[in-house]
Amino acid sequence: MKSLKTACMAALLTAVLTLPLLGAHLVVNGLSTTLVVNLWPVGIAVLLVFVAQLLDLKARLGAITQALPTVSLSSASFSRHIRLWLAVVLVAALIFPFVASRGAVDVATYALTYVMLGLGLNIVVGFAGLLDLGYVAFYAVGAYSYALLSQYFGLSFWVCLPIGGLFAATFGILLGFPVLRLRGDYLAIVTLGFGEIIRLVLNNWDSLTHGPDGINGIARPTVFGLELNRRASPGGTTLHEFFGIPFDSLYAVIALYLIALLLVILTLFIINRLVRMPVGRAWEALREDEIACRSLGLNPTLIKLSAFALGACFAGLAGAFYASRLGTITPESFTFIESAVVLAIVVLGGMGSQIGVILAALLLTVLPELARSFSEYRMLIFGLVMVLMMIWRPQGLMPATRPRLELPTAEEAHQ
Amino acid sequence: MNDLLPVLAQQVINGLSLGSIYALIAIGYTMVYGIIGMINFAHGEIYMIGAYVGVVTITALGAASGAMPLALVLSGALIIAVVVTAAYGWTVERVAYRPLRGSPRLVPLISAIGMSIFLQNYVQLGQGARDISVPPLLPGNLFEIDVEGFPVSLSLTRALIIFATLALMIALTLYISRSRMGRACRACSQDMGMANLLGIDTNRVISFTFVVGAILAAVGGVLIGLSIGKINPFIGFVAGIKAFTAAVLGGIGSIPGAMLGGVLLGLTETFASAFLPTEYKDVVAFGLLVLILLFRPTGLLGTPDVEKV
Amino acid sequence: MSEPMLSFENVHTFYGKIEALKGVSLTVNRGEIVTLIGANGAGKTTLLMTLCGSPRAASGTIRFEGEDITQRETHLIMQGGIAVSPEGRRVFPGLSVLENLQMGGFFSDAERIEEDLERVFTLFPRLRERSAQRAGTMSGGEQQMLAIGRALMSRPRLLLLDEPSLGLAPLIIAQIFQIVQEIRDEGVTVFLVEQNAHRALALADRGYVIENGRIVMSDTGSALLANADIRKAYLGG
Amino acid sequence: MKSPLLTVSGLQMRFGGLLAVDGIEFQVNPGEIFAIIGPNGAGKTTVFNCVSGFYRPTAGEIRLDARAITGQPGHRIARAGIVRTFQNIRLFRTMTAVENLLVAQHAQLDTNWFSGLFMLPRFRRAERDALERAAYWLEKVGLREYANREAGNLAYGQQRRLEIARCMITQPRLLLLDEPAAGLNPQETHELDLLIRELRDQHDVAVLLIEHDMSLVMEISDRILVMEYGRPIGIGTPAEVRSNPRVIKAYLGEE
Amino acid sequence: ADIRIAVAGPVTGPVAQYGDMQMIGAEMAIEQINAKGGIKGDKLVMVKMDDACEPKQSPTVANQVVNDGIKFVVGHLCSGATKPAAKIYDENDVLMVSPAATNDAITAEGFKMVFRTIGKDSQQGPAAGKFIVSHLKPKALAIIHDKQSYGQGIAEQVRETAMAAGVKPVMFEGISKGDTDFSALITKLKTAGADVIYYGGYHPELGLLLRQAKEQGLQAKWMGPEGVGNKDLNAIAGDAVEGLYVTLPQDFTTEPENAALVKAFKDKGQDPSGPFVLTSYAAVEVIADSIKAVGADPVKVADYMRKHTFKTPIGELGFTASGDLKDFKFVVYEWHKDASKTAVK
Ligand SMILES: Nc1ncnc2c1ncn2[C@@H]1O[C@H](COP(=O)(O)OP(=O)(O)OP(=O)(O)O)[C@@H](O)[C@H]1O
Ligand SMILES: Nc1ncnc2c1ncn2[C@@H]1O[C@H](COP(=O)(O)OP(=O)(O)OP(=O)(O)O)[C@@H](O)[C@H]1O
Ligand SMILES: CC(C)C[C@H](N)C(=O)O
Ligand SMILES: [Mg+2]
Ligand SMILES: [Mg+2]
Repeated sequence: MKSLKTACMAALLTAVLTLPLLGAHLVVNGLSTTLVVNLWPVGIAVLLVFVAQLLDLKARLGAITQALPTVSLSSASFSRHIRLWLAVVLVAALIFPFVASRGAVDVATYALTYVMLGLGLNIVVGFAGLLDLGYVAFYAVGAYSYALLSQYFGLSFWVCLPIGGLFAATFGILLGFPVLRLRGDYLAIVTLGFGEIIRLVLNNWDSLTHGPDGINGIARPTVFGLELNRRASPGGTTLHEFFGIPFDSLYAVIALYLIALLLVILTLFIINRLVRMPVGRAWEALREDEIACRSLGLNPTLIKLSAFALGACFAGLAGAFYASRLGTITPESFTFIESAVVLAIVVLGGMGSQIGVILAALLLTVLPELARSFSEYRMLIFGLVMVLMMIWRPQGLMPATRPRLELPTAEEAHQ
Repeated sequence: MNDLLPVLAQQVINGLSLGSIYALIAIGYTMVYGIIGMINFAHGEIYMIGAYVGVVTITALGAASGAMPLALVLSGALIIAVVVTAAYGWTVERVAYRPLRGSPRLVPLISAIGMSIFLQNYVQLGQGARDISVPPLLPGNLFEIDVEGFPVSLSLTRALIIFATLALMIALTLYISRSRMGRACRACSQDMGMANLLGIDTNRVISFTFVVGAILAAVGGVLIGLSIGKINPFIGFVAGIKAFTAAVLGGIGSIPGAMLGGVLLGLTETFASAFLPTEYKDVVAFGLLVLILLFRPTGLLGTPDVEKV
Repeated sequence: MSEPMLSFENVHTFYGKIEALKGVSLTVNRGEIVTLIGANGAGKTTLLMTLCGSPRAASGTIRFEGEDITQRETHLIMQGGIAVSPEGRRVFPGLSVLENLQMGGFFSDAERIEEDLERVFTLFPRLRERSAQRAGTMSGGEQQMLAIGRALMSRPRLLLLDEPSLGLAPLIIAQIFQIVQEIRDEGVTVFLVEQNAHRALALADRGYVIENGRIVMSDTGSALLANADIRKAYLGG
Repeated sequence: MKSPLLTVSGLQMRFGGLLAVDGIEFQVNPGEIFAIIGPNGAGKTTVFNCVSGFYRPTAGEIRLDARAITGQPGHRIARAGIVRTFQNIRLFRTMTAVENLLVAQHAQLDTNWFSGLFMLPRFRRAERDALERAAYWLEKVGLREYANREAGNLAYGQQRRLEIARCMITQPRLLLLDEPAAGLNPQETHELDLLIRELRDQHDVAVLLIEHDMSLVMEISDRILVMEYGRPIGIGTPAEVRSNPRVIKAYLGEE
Repeated sequence: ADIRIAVAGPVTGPVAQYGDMQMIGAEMAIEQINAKGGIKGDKLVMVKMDDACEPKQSPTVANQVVNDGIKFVVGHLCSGATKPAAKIYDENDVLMVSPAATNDAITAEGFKMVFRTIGKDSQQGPAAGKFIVSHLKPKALAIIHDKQSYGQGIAEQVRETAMAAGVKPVMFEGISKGDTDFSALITKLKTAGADVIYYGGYHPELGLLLRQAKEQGLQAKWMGPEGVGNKDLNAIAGDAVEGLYVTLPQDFTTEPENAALVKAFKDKGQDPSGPFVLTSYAAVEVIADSIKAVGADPVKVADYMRKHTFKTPIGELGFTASGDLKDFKFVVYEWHKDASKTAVK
């Protein structure tokens, strides 16, 4: 009868926890604040917990998930067919915008931005093991550099995209240089502080950034020089005029999706090469043991800096893209919670695993969008999912398998 | 020059009361970090819950009897808030972190962020997303001195904040340094597994840490409800980040450090508002953090961690 | 001399999927020095730590003083009169030497701590010299002394030593083995894991040889020392 | 006589009130195996830390050939040709053995990002050579068949050897070994003995060794420095040291 | 077919009260129109959208409106949130009528599809500025704002008016939205000897400012724009609100011809006196009337709106080419601790 006792205790605890917050509702009623008592939710919560504890639901669920066949994407057969899979996914991704609804394409574009951010942060956190809680700062730098350059100098998206990445990388180096010698969590808090500083400066430097209102009317990317707007800018031509078709803002949505896809592919290509290069190995080694690295002649600061700057660079690219997609950016778009979500993507994906990061990014961005209709419970569920996922798969969706350079074993070598 | 003195005095009072709240919350971060090496991002939410439970109880007590003496209402609110919030602290650890013991370092961090989002929205579900106002229950000042035409004042609520913080801090420091539980905390913060091998019940120590952190945060929450008079489900987030900053500033893991960091942060913000455009106060605060860490990589009172090779 | 204090019955232990102990059975009698020898990775440390409950045995029974402690929580096991000087020393790096020793006597009262401190300081004068130094900055050997000292602080009835001679200077090693003998003479049972098989077997009443997670041989210390196979495999011919 | 490879003179290291190393002088000649022994806490590891750039000595000078390297950061010193192992093994535990050896070659590899991103021939060649060198060294330390195993899963003695191989692949001129035989059984210690000699004889490296296992030290060393309380109490050949009464009293004990 | 109207404003967040006003106003209009048979048989359907009053969220909301194929929007409320959304609507031929956003810039870009049923800050600001100069006669005027388009915009208008009248503010400073501890700023105001303080922004911050000012014994007269005139201000600041001056749209609930409408609100237990209830009602009405005339094509509706006038509870409305009202009046009120207000002559 131990379980009955624990179930009672758990139920009692639940009552204590929920009574003041779910059972009594504060209502500001004009001048006075009053309480409206509603014990239903408390009762339900208590009952649920009681039953769950009594039946030891957690253990049962655990048993069920244990029993589920785990689809291991990293299995040998998968990696053998990886090229085939990649091709299939790519083709699907290319067809997608032409068959899906406008809303779906929009969400997909949004998700791709997070894929990019996740892949970028994965370099810093997953590969190099540097906990960066201010990643969003570089995203902001990229976004604002495009917004400002286009606003003040009329530079086009394609010119600003690399500049945005470069600016962000420069910021990464400037920040990284002094702080990368900090250990573990101190680095985390400094980057967090730096992220906040960037946001606050953007918020307060009205004369340049328009303060909390942010920058409006940021130009969209052009497609081979053609604008995607309804009305051409002075001297420009729009896509629909060029082809002599009626304007439909759907073209812009599709074009943006394709650009995002392109950027993601580029990112994947670069990162995939990098992890196979000496610098990729050095990142991992550094994550494992900095002291050993130094003893072997690797310069930790430089190596960390390269990871930091590269991660920042991708955030900058993503930022520039984000600004051009939405047309509006405000400092509030770059709060800590963004960094947290991107970090969650990396960890949930399985640190250092790229397919994992992509899956996690899609999961964490598309799911909340799909759940918009439960808007009240949306974020509640989001938070809960984050916790449960961590408990369910602490090693992430797809634990990292960095491509390993294999040495044929002796027998193989002799063949 | 004469005019400056009363202004400074007033600003110091302002800064101290602001910093005290940071300090109260910072303790929770510092203790948890010290022991399980994890940034408990949900701690700010614990503080927010403390504030809500406080306001709910105040309203309930006030509504039930109408004429209950204020002191009784307040102490009742404080006690209930402390109990319920402590229960939250305990439960959060039990549910969201304990199953992750032994996982890679970032895993509990994400779980904590998830918990923070969850709690924020859970309170929103129960209490709505809107501001809840608390009428000024303790109006009036502890003192108001007129210094050459400039009134320097300390309101009752702010006085309460400062004194409560001081008292709790002293009590906690004594407890940690004198009690067996305190010693167990020190052992756990160094090497949890080894502490376990010495016969120390590490799970109890961890729970204790979360409960103590929650208690202090609850006190902070109730006091903030009284003094600021406006709460919403999001107050925990900003306060949490600030308090965490304070904890790091003072040297994370160190309880006096959290106190020092909190007060320092409060004073910095206040003086930055006073002598620069107000809007830049947070920039100055975070700037200070970065600066201090550059020169003292483990915070003001943190012990530099040597790794002997 | 023959009342079993500790017994393992068919104990299996896993690290994830790796089976590190594959059905180990052994006994340690009250007042004995028992040593466990074996190659690197044979499972010596695992065996010792399984007794402490971390990692926990997957199956089998471990009894200590007649009670089944297989599923008991680590801290409860350790409170029952067992102390360990673990592999890798695991001194509390940020605490001073003195504080480390005090932690060893966590459940003692102030008076007893004073007594025990005095005893440890007499055994290891270097620790007295350095009582205020942070343990993490001590040299490897000094930390080893501290780890052993800390284990002694709780006045255990069963003392577990995992390679106590690792990293110690020859003089100190001799001294450590001397101390082990003295402790036994005070009535403490000692379970000793050693790489330094020569000395360990010379000292031990009985010895077990572990290979690949299995006990492959057991005998008195002197008999093992004389065994040709053992000499060849563990004593360098 | 050849000019010394490493010259340490007047070395002093102070930690607060503690003089951990004081007045240490020695030279290591090319091709020599030089050992430092002494009681626990004598300051041996601290000497290593100073030589390998992990500590900045409070006084004294360290020269490699004729060039002063005192106080330079560790990675510079490593590139200059002094590499070390650690008293507690420090491998990259989740990387495979062969990758451990590739990381160690970082300084010799083509780290140009451009050639890497586009897989230029130069890059491929550098990588192939690196793999070959890794294979060579794995063979050498008897770990060829464990090449693709995670280093953390290797047995202790194997880890020790891998750590040595990882040092050797950087083509050092001076190898610093901190208690390489600790935790090895006599059989493994014997294999280690052979390996160290081989390195010295075939790979042109001088060895500076800390060890408490006297059977190893006495057999392998050309010269020995004995320290106590941070100060030198004797230096000489194994025979000289073994009969030095101060050394016997402080360290060896009567046999 | 049903005609969907998105009503976009803050449903959550610190100024959700304004969203309530908008929602009840729009809802009432839609109900009443549907009760009368809808628009030629087509019912109006209200789709609630939440932008939390944040410029960060409104573009997402606007895109969703476009993606969902909704053609008419009543909203957004806060100027900062309205600005980026307006651009998206205009680009995609969605008609937007804001019942509350007052910042001038919203209609300044020559949009075709953007309208509002409220005045502009260039009317409200100078009204406040003149009132300050002529009635409050400050010795030291301080102006605080929340740095958002609305708050800062109107604060600047007030400053200009005051400067033109020869009153130079001793302080003009921004605070951050969401801040809670203003004690340092209050001390600063005390030091500057401010006796009249204008706050440009929304009520949550002003409430705290008032409360903390009282705590520190700061003696000054406060004034703010229509974004602060709200009962919730009293709930935060308590007695400290007494004597605050606010500019608000003229209160039409007291007009005799609105009596039936006011009663309809009261019957539902709703309060029609909030500044944006009737403007929202009017916004729906204007859209509905135009659809009735030219059909549910938003471009034609916009065209029609520019050319005609509409009878609404807030008077006879006509729109300029830019989409603004031809005529709108702000009135100065004094706010009291029981949340009532009295007009100041
Ligand atoms: N934490 C762990 N996770 C996975 N495998 C482990 C772990 N610890 C030990 N092992 C494996 O279990 C086996 C037994 O290890 P154990 O440490 O008990 O050996 P040992 O006899 O103490 O060796 P040594 O002499 O090196 O200390 C080895 O194969 C080792 O690789
Ligand atoms: N960072 C430090 N801070 C303070 N004291 C230190 C530090 N590093 C070493 N020491 C002290 O300096 C002395 C020498 O230490 P070192 O590690 O060099 O000894 P060792 O000769 O290598 O000993 P062992 O043989 O036990 O490894 C020791 O007493 C140690 O406590
Ligand atoms: C809801 C409001 C108070 C709107 C305010 N007039 C603004 O433009 O932002
Ligand atoms: Mg072992
Ligand atoms: Mg040493």
